[in-house]
Amino acid sequence: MSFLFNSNRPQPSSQEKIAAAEAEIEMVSNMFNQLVDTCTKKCIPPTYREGDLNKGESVCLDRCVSKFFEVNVKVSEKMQGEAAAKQGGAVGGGGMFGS
Amino acid sequence: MSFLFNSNRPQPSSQEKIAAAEAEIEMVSNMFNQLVDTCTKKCIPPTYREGDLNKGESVCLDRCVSKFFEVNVKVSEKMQGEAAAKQGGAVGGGGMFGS
Amino acid sequence: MSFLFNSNRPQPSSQEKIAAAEAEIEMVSNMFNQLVDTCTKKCIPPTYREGDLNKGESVCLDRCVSKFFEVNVKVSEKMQGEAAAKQGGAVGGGGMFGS
Amino acid sequence: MSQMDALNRQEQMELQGRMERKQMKDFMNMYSNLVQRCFTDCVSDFTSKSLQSKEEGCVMRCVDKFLKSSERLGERFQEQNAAMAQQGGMGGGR
Amino acid sequence: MSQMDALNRQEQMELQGRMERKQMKDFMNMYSNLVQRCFTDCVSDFTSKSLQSKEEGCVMRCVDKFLKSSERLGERFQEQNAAMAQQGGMGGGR
Amino acid sequence: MSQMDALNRQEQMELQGRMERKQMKDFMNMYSNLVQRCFTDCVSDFTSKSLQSKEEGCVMRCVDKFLKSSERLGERFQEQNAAMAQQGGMGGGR
Repeated sequence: MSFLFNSNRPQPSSQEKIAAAEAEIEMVSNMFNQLVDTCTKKCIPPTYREGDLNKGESVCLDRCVSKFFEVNVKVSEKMQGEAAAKQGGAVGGGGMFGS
Repeated sequence: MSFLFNSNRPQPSSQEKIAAAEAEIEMVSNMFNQLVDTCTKKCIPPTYREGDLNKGESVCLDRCVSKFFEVNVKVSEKMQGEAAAKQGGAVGGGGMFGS
Repeated sequence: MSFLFNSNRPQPSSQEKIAAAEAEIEMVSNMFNQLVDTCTKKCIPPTYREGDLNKGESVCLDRCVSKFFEVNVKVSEKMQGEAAAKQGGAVGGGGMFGS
Repeated sequence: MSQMDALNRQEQMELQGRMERKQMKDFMNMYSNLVQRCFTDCVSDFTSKSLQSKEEGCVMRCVDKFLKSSERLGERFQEQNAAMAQQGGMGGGR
Repeated sequence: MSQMDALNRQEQMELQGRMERKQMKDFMNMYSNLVQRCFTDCVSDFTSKSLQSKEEGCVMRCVDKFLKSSERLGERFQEQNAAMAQQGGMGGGR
Repeated sequence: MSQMDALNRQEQMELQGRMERKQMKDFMNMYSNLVQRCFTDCVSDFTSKSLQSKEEGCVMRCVDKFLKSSERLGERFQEQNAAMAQQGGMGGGR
């Protein structure tokens, strides 16, 4: 998701570099947490007749991951397109505290 | 939402002043995020037949913002009333770690 | 929930000790927030005909707390069992950034 | 809390500072959850832009009930937590 | 914001740094909520591993609509916030 | 991660410290989501104050299933992330 972190500043400080790396890891980690939440809701019925994943659930989870990545690519492309259309301004979306 | 930040201390330190300002901004920002979440759930049906907002959705969103602010005013007045009734103690609500 | 915080390091620094204590408090506080969320959803119907808790709601809340603790004990025992089965490795669950 | 005993005076003050910030954050979260919940449950008519008196009454009772629930849950939670600590089980006692 | 006036130059810079980090975090949260919401509403067929064109269209319109909603809500929010500040009510005005 | 390469030794240690705190926080979140989910899905009878054996069984299977799901999702996620990085697409590869 590196499009989020294109900084134009010449020499980032140590703290800025750490913060950027941290943000990048957090982005991936957030995405994983959302994936777990979304895909278990889609694929695991709330009955729990057995503790193991059955065949149908397993296949559903695999496909859900695949589709979730595809959706992420589509959405991020679209957002980049929008940001570019606003001529390269900071990606701000509906942000309230735009500088 | 300044009622939340009435500090009685005489001379706040730099860190305290920054933290207070930060908390105030966060409060507004939280409120906005909740508003987006609540009003899109109320006003945007999950069908997405077109990407634009139609007339009905737009009007619903506008009214939702208006009502959301009204509810915030009512709730904060009520909470201030409750806090005052407990004779000016810190606004603690159901907090677990009251000092 | 002290099983989470068994550090093997000999002499924790001040910052580590504070962070550990903070994490422990946060764990309890998280658990309380989840409890409030879960038990009000289970016990308080969204109609609000009166502002007071009626008898049925009060009793339901009390029992909900009791069962919520029991579930926490069961789940944490199970997770400890799983962690022990993986011979005492760090309790990592589905963590993505295992070191 | 088991590990708090081991903190010296200065560490306790640092921890307390953080806890105060956390408490404020928790309060703000509680407040916005409350607003969101009562709004969602009580306001569903968007044919006008001001709150109907019926909706307002519902919101007030909702807040009332939610605060009373939280208070009751807090009491029960602390009882259980204390009981648990005595048994030396999960939860870590002071 | 009422208390920001009281900050000196250095404090304002510190605050601004924190706000930039917060803004990035908010953007990431907005982004992942958007993905989760549009995925949940538009993707329900797990008989194949690639997105159907019908699903893709739905996701694109969902994103579009959500961004427009957020923008509109942001405008209304700021109007209301400004109006409130003038009345000296809740919300604290600049 | 693209930008991590640029960190020097000391910066990496600082980052690692933050990641450890984040990992603990993530674990706690995962744990409480798990409890909340299994509680919500399995416990609905409040005519008694102790867990019924039927409920307990359901909770145990729910935890089991959830952990297995997370593990499987984690594997797939890393595969996809690696594939994506190779294509030089979104996600930034090591």
